[in-house]
Amino acid sequence: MRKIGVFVCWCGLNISRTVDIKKVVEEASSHPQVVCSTDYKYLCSEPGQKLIKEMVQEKGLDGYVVAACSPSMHETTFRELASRCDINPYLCEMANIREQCSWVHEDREEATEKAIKLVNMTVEKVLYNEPLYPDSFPLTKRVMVVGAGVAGMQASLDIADAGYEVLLVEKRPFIGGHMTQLSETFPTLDCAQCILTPKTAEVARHPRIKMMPYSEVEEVKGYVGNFEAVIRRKATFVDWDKCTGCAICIEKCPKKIYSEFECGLKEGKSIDMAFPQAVPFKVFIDKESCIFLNRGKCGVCAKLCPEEAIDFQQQDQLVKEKVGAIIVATGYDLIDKSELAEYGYGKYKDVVDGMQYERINSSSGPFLGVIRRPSDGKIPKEIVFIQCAGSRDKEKGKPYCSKICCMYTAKQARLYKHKVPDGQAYIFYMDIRAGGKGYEEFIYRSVEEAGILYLRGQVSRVFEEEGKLVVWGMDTLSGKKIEINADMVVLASAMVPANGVKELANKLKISTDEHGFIQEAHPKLKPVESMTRGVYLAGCGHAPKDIAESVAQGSATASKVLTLFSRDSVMAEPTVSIVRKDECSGCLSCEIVCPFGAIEKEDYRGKIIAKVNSALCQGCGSCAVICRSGAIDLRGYTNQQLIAELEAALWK
Amino acid sequence: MNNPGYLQNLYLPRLASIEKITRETGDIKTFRLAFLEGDFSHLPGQFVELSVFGRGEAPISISSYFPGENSLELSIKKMGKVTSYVHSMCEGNKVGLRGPYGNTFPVERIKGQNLLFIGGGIGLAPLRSLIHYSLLKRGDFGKITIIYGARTPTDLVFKEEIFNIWPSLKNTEVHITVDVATNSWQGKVGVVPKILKELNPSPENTVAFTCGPPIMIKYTLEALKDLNFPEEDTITTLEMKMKCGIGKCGRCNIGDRYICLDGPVFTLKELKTLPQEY
Amino acid sequence: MNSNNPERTYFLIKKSKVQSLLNNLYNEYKLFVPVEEEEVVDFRRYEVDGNFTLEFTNTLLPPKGLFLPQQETLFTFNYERDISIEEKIEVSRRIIVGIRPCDSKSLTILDEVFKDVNEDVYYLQKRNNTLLIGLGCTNPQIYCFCSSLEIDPGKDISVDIFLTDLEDSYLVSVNTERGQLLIKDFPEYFEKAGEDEITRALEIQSPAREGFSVGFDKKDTEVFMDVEKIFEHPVWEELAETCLGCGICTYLCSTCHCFDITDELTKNEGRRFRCWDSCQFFSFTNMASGHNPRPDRKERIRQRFMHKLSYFVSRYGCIACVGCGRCLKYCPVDIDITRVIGTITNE
Amino acid sequence: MKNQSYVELTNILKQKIDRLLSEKIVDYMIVYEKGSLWFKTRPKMIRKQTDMEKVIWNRYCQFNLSTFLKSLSGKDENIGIIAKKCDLGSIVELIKNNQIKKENLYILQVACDGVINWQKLENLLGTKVAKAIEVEEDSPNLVIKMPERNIEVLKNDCLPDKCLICDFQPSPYANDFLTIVDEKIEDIKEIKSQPLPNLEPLDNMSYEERLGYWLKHFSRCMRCYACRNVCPVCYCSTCMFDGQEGLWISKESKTSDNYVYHLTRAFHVATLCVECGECQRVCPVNIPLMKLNSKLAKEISDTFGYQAGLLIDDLSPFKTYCQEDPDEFK
Amino acid sequence: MEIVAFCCQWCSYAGADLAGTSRLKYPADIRIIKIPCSSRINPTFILKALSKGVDGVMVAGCHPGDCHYATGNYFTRRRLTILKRLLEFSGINPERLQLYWISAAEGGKFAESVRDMVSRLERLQDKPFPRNPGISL
Ligand SMILES: Cc1cc2nc3c(=O)[nH]c(=O)nc-3n(C[C@H](O)[C@H](O)[C@H](O)COP(=O)(O)OP(=O)(O)OC[C@H]3O[C@@H](n4cnc5c(N)ncnc54)[C@H](O)[C@@H]3O)c2cc1C
Ligand SMILES: Cc1cc2nc3c(=O)[nH]c(=O)nc-3n(C[C@H](O)[C@H](O)[C@H](O)COP(=O)(O)OP(=O)(O)OC[C@H]3O[C@@H](n4cnc5c(N)ncnc54)[C@H](O)[C@@H]3O)c2cc1C
Ligand code: SF4
Ligand code: SF4
Ligand code: SF4
Ligand code: SF4
Ligand code: SF4
Ligand code: SF4
Repeated sequence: MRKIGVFVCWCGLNISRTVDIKKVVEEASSHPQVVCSTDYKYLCSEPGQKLIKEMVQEKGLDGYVVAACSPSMHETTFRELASRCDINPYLCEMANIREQCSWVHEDREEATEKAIKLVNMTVEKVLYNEPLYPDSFPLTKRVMVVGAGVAGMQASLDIADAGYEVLLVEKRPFIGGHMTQLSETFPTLDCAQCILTPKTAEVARHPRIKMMPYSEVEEVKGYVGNFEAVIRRKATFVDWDKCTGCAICIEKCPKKIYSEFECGLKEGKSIDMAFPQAVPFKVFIDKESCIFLNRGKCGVCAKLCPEEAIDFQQQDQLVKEKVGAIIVATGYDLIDKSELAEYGYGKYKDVVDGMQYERINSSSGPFLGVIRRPSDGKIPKEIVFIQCAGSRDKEKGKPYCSKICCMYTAKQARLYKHKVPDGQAYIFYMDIRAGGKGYEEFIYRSVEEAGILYLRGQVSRVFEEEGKLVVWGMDTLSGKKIEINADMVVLASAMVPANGVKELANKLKISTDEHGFIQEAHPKLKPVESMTRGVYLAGCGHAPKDIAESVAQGSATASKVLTLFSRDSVMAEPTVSIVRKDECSGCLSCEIVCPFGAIEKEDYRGKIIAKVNSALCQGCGSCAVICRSGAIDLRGYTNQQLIAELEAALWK
Repeated sequence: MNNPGYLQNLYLPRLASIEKITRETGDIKTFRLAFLEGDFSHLPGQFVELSVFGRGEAPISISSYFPGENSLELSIKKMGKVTSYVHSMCEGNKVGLRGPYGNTFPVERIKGQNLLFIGGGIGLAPLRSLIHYSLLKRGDFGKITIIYGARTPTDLVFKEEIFNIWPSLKNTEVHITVDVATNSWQGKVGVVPKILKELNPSPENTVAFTCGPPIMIKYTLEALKDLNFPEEDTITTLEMKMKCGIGKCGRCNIGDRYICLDGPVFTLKELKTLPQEY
Repeated sequence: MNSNNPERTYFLIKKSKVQSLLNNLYNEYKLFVPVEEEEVVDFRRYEVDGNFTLEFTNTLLPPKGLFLPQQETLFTFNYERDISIEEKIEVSRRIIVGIRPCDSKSLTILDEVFKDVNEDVYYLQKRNNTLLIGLGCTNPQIYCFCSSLEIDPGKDISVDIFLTDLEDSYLVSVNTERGQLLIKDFPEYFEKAGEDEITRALEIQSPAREGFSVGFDKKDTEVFMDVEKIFEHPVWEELAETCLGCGICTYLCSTCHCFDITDELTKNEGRRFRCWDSCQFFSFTNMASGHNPRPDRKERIRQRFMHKLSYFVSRYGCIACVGCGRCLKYCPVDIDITRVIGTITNE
Repeated sequence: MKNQSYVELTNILKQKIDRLLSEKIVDYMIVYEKGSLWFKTRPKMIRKQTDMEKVIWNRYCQFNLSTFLKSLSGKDENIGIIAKKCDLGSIVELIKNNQIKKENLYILQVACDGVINWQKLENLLGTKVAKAIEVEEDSPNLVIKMPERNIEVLKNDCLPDKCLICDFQPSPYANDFLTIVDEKIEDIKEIKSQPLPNLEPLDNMSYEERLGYWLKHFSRCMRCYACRNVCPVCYCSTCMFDGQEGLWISKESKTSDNYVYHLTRAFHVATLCVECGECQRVCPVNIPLMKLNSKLAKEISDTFGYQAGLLIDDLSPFKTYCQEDPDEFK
Repeated sequence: MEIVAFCCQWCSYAGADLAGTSRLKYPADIRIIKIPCSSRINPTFILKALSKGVDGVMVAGCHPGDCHYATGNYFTRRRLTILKRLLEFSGINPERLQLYWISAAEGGKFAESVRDMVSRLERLQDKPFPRNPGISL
């Protein structure tokens, strides 16, 4: 078999403080197949890598073990180094003696003993590692962007501008996402519509962007470079080729409904356009409420439409599209009312969430930009903003910070003060998080603003008394109980992932974190990649963020996609399963358990046996375990390798 | 009754160290081994059981003949556990050896005759010990003809000897052929049996020795028959899976013969009496 | 492996004294006695006052395992600085009590193999150090056919001491000097046997020589020497259809002796051991190149019978079968050597 | 069943097979043939009608012939097979696992009221069994006619466990059900009041006793692998223990490795094992393998409500999952 | 004490890393083997480990529903549920095999699980599989 090198890293004091490096080096060298065993202060550093390279050449190593930090930190580093040393990168393995040894154990002797074991195990594994070579597949240079918020639009524009076709799938009938609902935006306080409209317009007229509003992803098959998506184009019951957006129908439609866009502050109609600047500039019928669709009567719109665009027969359409990459930019929703009951939200009309307030504040909103309270349209003179409504609250299962609330609350309070100069705004906060260019200054200005009172503390209850909303809180700085009689309460509600993202994630075979936000492949190094190759993520679907960040991430995914598209084929990870044909009995159990449909049938010497499509295989190894005979094995984690590792773990 | 140690333990290998490694082809290396202590003598055709401690043993033909030295050469093709491991070893490393085992080429009987060697691939290894032997005792033999072939030029073994040393010797002919030529290949192209037929050697006072892959042997034997080589002068070596090498473990038998004891060298005549199970 | 002593002597030992004798022997010897466990009788190490039985027909596993254990470490080695090897050879003095005539015959057959040309120290050392106390069969089991191989179930001169069951005592026939010495060491257990006991023993033994349900005429096996003819016989094809390739027949066979040699290594310490192998297994002859001269059940089952009835005979002059009936009894698909011989000779 | 019934059934069987072969409905038939001793039978493949006289059906046909189907995947031959009720389960499993196509199979189910395990019979009678001339059934007894006298034994004492719980009914997957109306199956059923061998004795042991129990048994195993080779649902073309020799367990039969082998074997047949009992029958060293098999079958049925060999469309619970599965883990 | 842990690389291995970066202390008896998914654990690995006399085998995977490969841990859950019963039946205390669901974010849970495993094993009355149960014959 092979000549193995062992390199033990001190990681400065991180490892050497608890692990007796010298002993580990010595023990490793007693392995008959370890022909070189040595240590260095920082192996990942330039000189460290040089040392490894020299040893490889001097001793003619076939593979090596780096005993250092977690492979998730530096496996790539050392595998790339291996390539540069003319060793197949898969003949390099790491023994994790930092995160799983020196950092978690205190007793020097114990830690040293464990480190020795871990090195032994890894050496034994490497003995059975096989050189692996990535496979390559053709690539469709077309991308699907799911979610046409500002993040999705930015990604689309960047990619389309670079010359590739983009399919922009949006579940709502208009593009722009939540930003379309905002009034002015921090930190510059420019009007959201003003900065957004040029973008939506650009998207709409871009020759390489195929907009698919009011559509949802039904199914995704395939793999990086070769996805096949089925998209459901939901019926709008309006022929959009004919509709001119004249809105006559809307006016006459007798059915009033809840307007999602206006967050219920204003009624919508069964046939409607979300807002007057919507792109596409078309109306659609709400299937649930339309009288005609439900009872077969009415049809006023159809009668009135000058273009005869109404088409009650319209059906959902399923379209198949081939794309090479997918960007998930599904954005956010705000936490559900029911979770904020202690603030009286949902119970009292004048307790509103941040988005409702944005609408109230918006000059195109229900009160045309005058701050009025929803219950009676009065201008609130005392207004309480409550930050962290739902966020950073373990009990609600949202222990995370929604990140933008400090900023938008400050923005909203300031806008309030601009519009109601004699009003008093109170802001309850836990602490202020204003990381971002110009953010601290922005907050500072609102704190300085007369009439905005920042109260550090939490609100325990909000209830109505004599037409006022009584807010009970606690000032944690002074330790005093506070009671405010307010006209209106604004909750900076927690951001949660958009509804339906979990299902979408399942279809795309990507994972979501415990809160339902889409999981990135690596929190630091691969923040815009998902776990599935060829699927990227941007915007608030990944985590709460503001517009600037969403846009930046949109552009980042675009750059990833463009990198992918810069080659004519995709390389696949070689750690996939493989069938030893002679040993396969053709029971096809593996086909049933493979979550990626990676097992195909193959005729081998007159017998049907299993075959792995290495482009689809993600290397989970389920098949290797259901297969009783071990005919299918997972490269990189073969039975042989794992057993070698296991046995070494049990050496006395 | 209690008599420990009165018998010699034939399962214990003697230690030897790797003196020199020559890479022959992509998967064949020749190892020159020297015993750490004790003498060693053998005759052409015999093999040893090579031990790599912890990985096992493999029977390997001795491919050299260095009388009086306690060293030998083994040419090993990388196949499985043991052979792969040996391939990763370096000069100075230690291995174990048992043997020599097996019968030998009939060196006495063939005195005074012409020798025709027909080898294919690694099959030249066992023949080489006899070639060494006959060249050392050059006076004992008549003309020596060596026909050797491999799949491609890079698969040829003992390149120095077959191209430079042997052809330069008196009354010694070397014909080299490959199945598939490369651009730079100047020599013969064609499978060994075909070249043999073209050369049309006379069976007169000649003994033919052949060794190589089964398919080559099959057609070579046919060709030799066509050339009227008598069965008793057509000599080959057999390969069977083997463990003990000393006729106990029971797996290398073909009919009532053990390859490790009665072989690996057989004349075609003897082969004919055995069941076709090899 | 007995120094021959032509003059046989006879003693008697009371059945009731046997345990006490065993307890005494225990101090000087490793004793192996038949023990019944889970309806199976096998030779086991005897401990003082331990269980044993002499009322059985045949042990499940043949006693070959006491000389060629199913697994046996040959030597250990260590890579620490330089390679060092330490051989492991069993040298203790041993006695096997209750070995049947067929099984003791199998040992003389195995001796041929392990003495031939190269002497196998592991086997022979144990063989030389082991005294055999045989036990005659009065009631052969239905699968027995030792008589077909000219083995006498009532008499065995190849063991050192031979016992014949006389209801409340055993007739002790001493065949060898080693046997004599043993008797001399423990005079208190043995009394001289009288003529009538010796004749009685003869009477008891005689019915044992009949009463066989299966068997063949030894002469019939001679056809197997015509390898060319038998080799392509259709019977192999037929047997291969049902044979499971399990190797029970070879593992349980008293004369099958094929083994494998394997190394085991943990870091820098290891050992080489041998363990039983079977010609019925695919891997037995499968070579590194992937070529297997006996790739199918047909070739393998043929090998088993041909080896016993033909190849072994031409090499060592005797059939490698002692008629113990184990293969017959335990073959899951009732493949029966006596029938195979019958099928071939009856044409 | 009376001796006469067996004779009649054998005749019906022969006629049927004759037709199947002559009309080329099957290329060959897997049947029972007489064994070397009167209480033994052996499996046999017949291709020619001239071999017909070898076909036999009697109370000693305990083999599960479906074992011989497992190596047939990929061969395009039509095969006929004689199957008892219990053998049908394993045929179903082979079909489910793509080892054989239903279309290529002709299943002749024969009426069966229990087969005799000759080891049990032999243990009851000792070696005398050889001398028997004939065996007749006199429900609930078997009458063994010896030269001098007759011996009676309770038939149930000679039956393998599986027969004690068998319902003898025709299986929906059999092509034919061959029977003669002789004794009513109901009557026979009543006799089988004996409770099943239970696993309780083990349940009452401590872990150490239990481990000791098994290790004692496993220490006898000589790894002949007959239990695996005979098992109809051990259909892997190369068993994992053979594939990469020495990888999973040493070639040496160490008790610890035997433990790994046996538990793995049991786990591998779990969800497939139809409790035909063949593995235990063939084990030369009497290891109670069925205890392991039955235990797993029971656990799987309790946990997932699944029984092997029952329905061709059922998916093995190990090949599927349910989000609401019991989760005893943290 | 000796515990072998199989950790899936996405969740529990990362969880173990997090325990490390958070400098949480736990007993050193544990040896982690990284596998891609808990569904890569062949029950025979576990049997093999136990038969060599380890005190316990810990298997850690993503929480049900959160498998990186979508469904892997559901299969594992089924297999190991049954395997535990088999172990119990064959005389090995099923406590010796534990399965934990640990996400990449749960460094604390990882450390806690190791402690839990160790303390469970310490409480056991019975011994692990004997180191040298000998060979047959
Ligand atoms: C009250 C409030 C005030 C804010 N004020 C500011 C501010 O002043 N300044 C600032 O920088 N940021 C502000 N933000 C943050 C800002 O709204 C976000 O950063 C930004 O909108 C994120 O854009 P996005 O594209 O990621 O998500 P979104 O805008 O949510 O867009 C996602 C799009 O994807 C669609 N979608 C979702 N699921 C699917 C699916 N399954 N299939 C197809 N389409 C789908 C949605 O319909 C939506 O159109 C504010 C946020 C709130 C709540
Ligand atoms: C008499 C004789 C001479 C040989 N001479 C040479 C030679 O000069 N050069 C060379 O490269 N090869 C030679 N071989 C073949 C060589 O023995 C096998 O290639 C080698 O045993 C493979 O061992 P392995 O451990 O690498 O393979 P594995 O597949 O791991 O085999 C395991 C074991 O099986 C046995 N085995 C497997 N294949 C064979 C085989 N073909 N022959 C015998 N035993 C086998 C060995 O004991 C081996 O250690 C010879 C074989 C024989 C019988
Ligand atoms: S599970 Fe194994 S044997 Fe079955 S089809 Fe898949 S690879 Fe082949
Ligand atoms: S490793 Fe996982 S993804 Fe790959 S083929 Fe097997 S089951 Fe499918
Ligand atoms: S015991 Fe029977 S089935 Fe098993 S290998 Fe021997 S002959 Fe074949
Ligand atoms: S279980 Fe018994 S009775 Fe039932 S069919 Fe099988 S053999 Fe016959
Ligand atoms: S049949 Fe019995 S002895 Fe043979 S492997 Fe199975 S359990 Fe072991
Ligand atoms: S494991 Fe045993 S009982 Fe179960 S199907 Fe196989 S042979 Fe029959």
